[in-house]
Amino acid sequence: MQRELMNRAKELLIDETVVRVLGWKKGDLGYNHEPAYFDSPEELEENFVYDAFCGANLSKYMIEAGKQEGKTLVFLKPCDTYSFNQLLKEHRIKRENTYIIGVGCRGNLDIDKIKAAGIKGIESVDADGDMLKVKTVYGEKEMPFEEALLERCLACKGKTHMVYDELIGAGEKEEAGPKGNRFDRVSELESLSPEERFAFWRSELSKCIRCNACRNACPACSCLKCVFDSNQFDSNQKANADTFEEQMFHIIRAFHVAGRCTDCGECSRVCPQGIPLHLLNRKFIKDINTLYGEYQAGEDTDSLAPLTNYTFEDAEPGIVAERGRK
Amino acid sequence: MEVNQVQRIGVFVCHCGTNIAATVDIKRVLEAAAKEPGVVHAEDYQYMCSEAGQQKVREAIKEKQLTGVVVCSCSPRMHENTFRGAAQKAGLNPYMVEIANIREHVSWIHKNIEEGTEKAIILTRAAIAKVMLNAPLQAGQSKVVKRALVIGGGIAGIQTALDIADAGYEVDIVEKTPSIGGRMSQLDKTFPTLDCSACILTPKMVDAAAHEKITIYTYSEVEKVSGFVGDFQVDIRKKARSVDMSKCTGCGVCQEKCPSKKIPNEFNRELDNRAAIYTPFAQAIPNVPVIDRENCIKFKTGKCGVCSKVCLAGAVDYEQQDEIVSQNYGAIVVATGFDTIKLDKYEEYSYQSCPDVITSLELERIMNAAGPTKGHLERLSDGKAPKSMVFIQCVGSRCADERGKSYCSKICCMYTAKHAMLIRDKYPDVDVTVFYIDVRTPGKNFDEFYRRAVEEYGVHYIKGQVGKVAEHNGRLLVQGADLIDNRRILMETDMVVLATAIEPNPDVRKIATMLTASIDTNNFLTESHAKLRPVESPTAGIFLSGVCQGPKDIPETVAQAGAAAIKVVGLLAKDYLVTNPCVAKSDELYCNGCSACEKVCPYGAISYEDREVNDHGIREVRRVASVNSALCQGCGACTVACPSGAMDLQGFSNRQILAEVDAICR
Amino acid sequence: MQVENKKEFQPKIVAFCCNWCSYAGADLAGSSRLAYPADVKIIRVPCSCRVNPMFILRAFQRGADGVIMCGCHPGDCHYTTGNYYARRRMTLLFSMLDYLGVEHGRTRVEWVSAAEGVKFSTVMNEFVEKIYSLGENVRLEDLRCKES
Amino acid sequence: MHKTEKDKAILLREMSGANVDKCMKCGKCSASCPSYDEMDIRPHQFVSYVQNEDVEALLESKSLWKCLSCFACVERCPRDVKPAMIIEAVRQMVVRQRGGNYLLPDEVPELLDEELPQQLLASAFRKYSK
Repeated sequence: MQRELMNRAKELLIDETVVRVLGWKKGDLGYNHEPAYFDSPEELEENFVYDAFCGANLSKYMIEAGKQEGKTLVFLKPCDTYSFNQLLKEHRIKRENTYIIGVGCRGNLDIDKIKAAGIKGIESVDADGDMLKVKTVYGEKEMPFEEALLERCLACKGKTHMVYDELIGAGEKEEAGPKGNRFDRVSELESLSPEERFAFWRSELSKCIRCNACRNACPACSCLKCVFDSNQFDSNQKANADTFEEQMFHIIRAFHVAGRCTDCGECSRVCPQGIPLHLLNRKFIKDINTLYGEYQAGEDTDSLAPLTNYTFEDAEPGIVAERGRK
Repeated sequence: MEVNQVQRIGVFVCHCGTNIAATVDIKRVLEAAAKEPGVVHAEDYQYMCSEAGQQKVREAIKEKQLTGVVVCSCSPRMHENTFRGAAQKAGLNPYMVEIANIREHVSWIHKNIEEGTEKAIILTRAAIAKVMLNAPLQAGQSKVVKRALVIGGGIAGIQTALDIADAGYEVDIVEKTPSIGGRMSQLDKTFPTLDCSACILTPKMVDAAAHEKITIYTYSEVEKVSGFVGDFQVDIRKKARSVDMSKCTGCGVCQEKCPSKKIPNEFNRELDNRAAIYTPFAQAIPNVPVIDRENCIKFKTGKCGVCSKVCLAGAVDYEQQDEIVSQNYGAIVVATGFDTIKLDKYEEYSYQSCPDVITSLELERIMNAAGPTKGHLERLSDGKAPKSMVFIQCVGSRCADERGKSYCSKICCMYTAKHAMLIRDKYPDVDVTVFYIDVRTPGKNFDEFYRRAVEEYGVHYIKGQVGKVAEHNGRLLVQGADLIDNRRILMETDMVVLATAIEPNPDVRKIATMLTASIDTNNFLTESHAKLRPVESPTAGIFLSGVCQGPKDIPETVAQAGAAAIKVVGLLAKDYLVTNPCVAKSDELYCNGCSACEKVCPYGAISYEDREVNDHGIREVRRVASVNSALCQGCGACTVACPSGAMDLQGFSNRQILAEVDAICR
Repeated sequence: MQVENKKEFQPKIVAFCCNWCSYAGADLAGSSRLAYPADVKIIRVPCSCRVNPMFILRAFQRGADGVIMCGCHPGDCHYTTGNYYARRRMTLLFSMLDYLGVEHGRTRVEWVSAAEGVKFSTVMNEFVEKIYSLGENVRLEDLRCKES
Repeated sequence: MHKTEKDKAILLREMSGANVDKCMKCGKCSASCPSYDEMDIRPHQFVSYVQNEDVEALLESKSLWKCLSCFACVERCPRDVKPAMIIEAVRQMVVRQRGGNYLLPDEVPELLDEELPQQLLASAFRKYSK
């Protein structure tokens, strides 16, 4: 499919439909591809890549790309289109400056899971049917594709693109649909005692080094200036000075994206400390779904988000205590 | 923390006689306040709100060049404006004043001096911390459009419009039906004087139509409202009448000749039929018919056109389109009136199944000379004159369940006495019985009126709600209990009249939403204050007239209509309104343009525009929010919806509230 | 540096009250002399929808032991819809704090009208009692900001 | 244990689940009652007797055994007071005070006949046993 995408991108550049291409370029290792702009067919030929390590959600880059002169071609996987749609809804992207190729996706891989399986010295990873063939300095190793999937792909939203101009490879070889219930881990945490929950989150969040990777990768966390960098709330902090500040950062971050988070999982994917940040967002999503009705951010561009909406009969905040009693 | 200028704060602690001083150690509060950074002056006084107290504030502002004032006294809801005024007189911006509430929130509830003093000090610190971040605010001005809109053309709307117009202001009436007149035009006689309703209403309708300051839009509805007090922009949909108002002479031939005559007549409560082209009643204003397009053969099949052929004036116009009139108004009066509730949930009264069980409003039409029976009292089932009639009170009123309404409909006791009296007067051989729970007759000459029905006209009043009404041998069987005699009542009668509960016109919810006027669970519009501001909606510039606010009879409605009119006149007499400066403000450098704030604004005060922004040297066009400070009421919903903190509320800014939090938790 | 603090636990409680209903209800509690503990300190906001989760977290960070927010009853908001938004925001925020292991008794929302002085006082008494039973807020307090 | 009239009135409120204070004395219950003429104390009076804590009179009333439990009063009451539930509660109280069951499950088989509706049995149990 990589070749097909590259050829189509070249065509669109040559016939001047678009002036640049937003895609993924090869990383220095076989598994750390990164988002990149391509201005010419030559650049595409040299560096463009599309495989199971193209996890990066390119939607957010379109905020800046959309401001440039001329159209930008962007490749979006099905789940990325939710983020894109959400940004459209929030008027952050100019649709008219965008040409979207919806790309098929079989699921993305989590290099940490491969490493955790005991495979060291990885040089390259190739999918072969249901198995992964991993070339390492110690020879070739194998592991099931399924076991190396990113957390987000376990909660796959399906193979449908919410927004696109054309589709390439969509619907092929895809194993759409979630594997199990994405809220299982949240429910498990909820069933713990408050002390256990506190211990869990303290140990997780204390790993935070406030590198802001989660914030920078998150398509919903796209403020021009984050409240934690500005003085609007007397809240500009460069580093966490105590156990609470990082909690405050993460609570507020999750709150600010509540009802807007598409559950794309970029936050957890990019966290260098491996903090399961998506569990904060999913908690909000789970609460929203149970209290205010099923809501999937990014599914459309005109519905009212749960936090900018209400009904007279909404649950009272006391429900938190009542639930706790059960 | 950025401090633009050195603040010089003065703290003034009020004893409020002994109200505060008895449980708060004033001296310690003064000492603690004086130690706070920024405080350059601290003094106390017996009664700070008195002229002498205010004088102290004014002098200190001038002598010590104060930039901010904290008054530790009673609730800001009490005297905030007093001290703002004092500050202003001394040349300080009135919004540089903060109040620490050490009476209602401290001295009156905490009897322990130690506790009280400590809390007073903390509240004082919080107020000082806040005022340090206060910014001078300027109240803005907004223009007043000298024109009023009245929604609803019943007696409430007509009276309001007449009163406003007589004061010299332009008024427009929007009426949904083809004629003004409302419910009152359907009534036969009115209590307690038994005047003929039409005789007193029609002259008012004519006055309104003839008034040079009044424009009447009938067969029209309010479609869209934007704007705010002083300048509402309203779109009015003039529905296509299919008759040219300027040509029609009102001769009525079209109605006579129209072949489609089997349409339930709304004006006669659907007790008889009307034609597809019709004027609702003889005295209608305007006296111009409308074509009911849903029932017109021409509109349904394309064939017919009789009305057009017989119209000598050539007024019938099948091509006429709805028209939108856009107009600006300084004030809007809601006078949407009422209807009776549906009785489908009251099976026990057999209203649905027996034609001789009718509502009181239907009886009004039956009694009226222009009604379905030409004014003859007769049974709708067989046209026979009744020998006996039963009236049942409180049908659907005072109900705790979902079948009816929780409130008393207020007018039924009186109109039932009226009906009973009129029937006994005109048809002395008809036996009239009224089943009541309570007879409620507060009002001038009201109880006397009811007593006359009993004493002079021989109407039987029985205390006890009726349990069941059923058809029985061509008559009606009424089962009840006389609670005073404690005996069963099982009587046959010819007609039963139900004093059906009234409810606000169902359209009012839609209108209230457009106007952002609040409405209660019964769909009555809420007044701004139940006692002191009974004709004002809490939404500025919206006024209430008639039953849309609560059940009331004609004299009360007319009185309220006049009251609403004078409030409107009071508003329109001003050229400019002073606006509240504690409104939201968006910082364009932080605004993402995401529209979250716009979605939660209840006043539509936030709009978006593409504007060139200079962000530290980077010039680019961005979509940014801007707040219309005349529309914004300062709730702050937008400030929390905004993730970046671009939206802030002046007078209650993020940093001010956080400063208070910090001061309290110090 | 740590000095054993033997002083009796005196909770810090922040109450956000909307100007139109709850603050007036608190005033009424005052003028009716309906006592509640002095630990409660009220911050006046125009509407419950003005209360930013940031304010609540900041209060905890600075050592508050409990935060309560009061507003007009649903349907009675002076600004028509403010408390509906506030209700959703607070429900989610409180749920999240609970999820993170903060005792849910430390946060509360109550609707108090301008006529409900008795309710205001009752609610505050109850809330303070609850905070006493929970004790000092050790989980969320920012030790750095504590006075020695 | 000796109960005062007041205790009994409170007990009746509890047993019946009826909120007698909601009554606005409209008499629609009595007006709807098919057994009205047979009763010495009428359905609407049951409500005020409980309010007035005059339970003794209710316990002795023959109305208890005339009420058909047809629930017309409950159905039609505009204030949701549930008079029939009060009558039922008084019946319960009488039965409990007498201490004995009027109908024991063991006696039922003998009484059964094919025509007998199930509902009647249930109703009889409700009326005549603890």
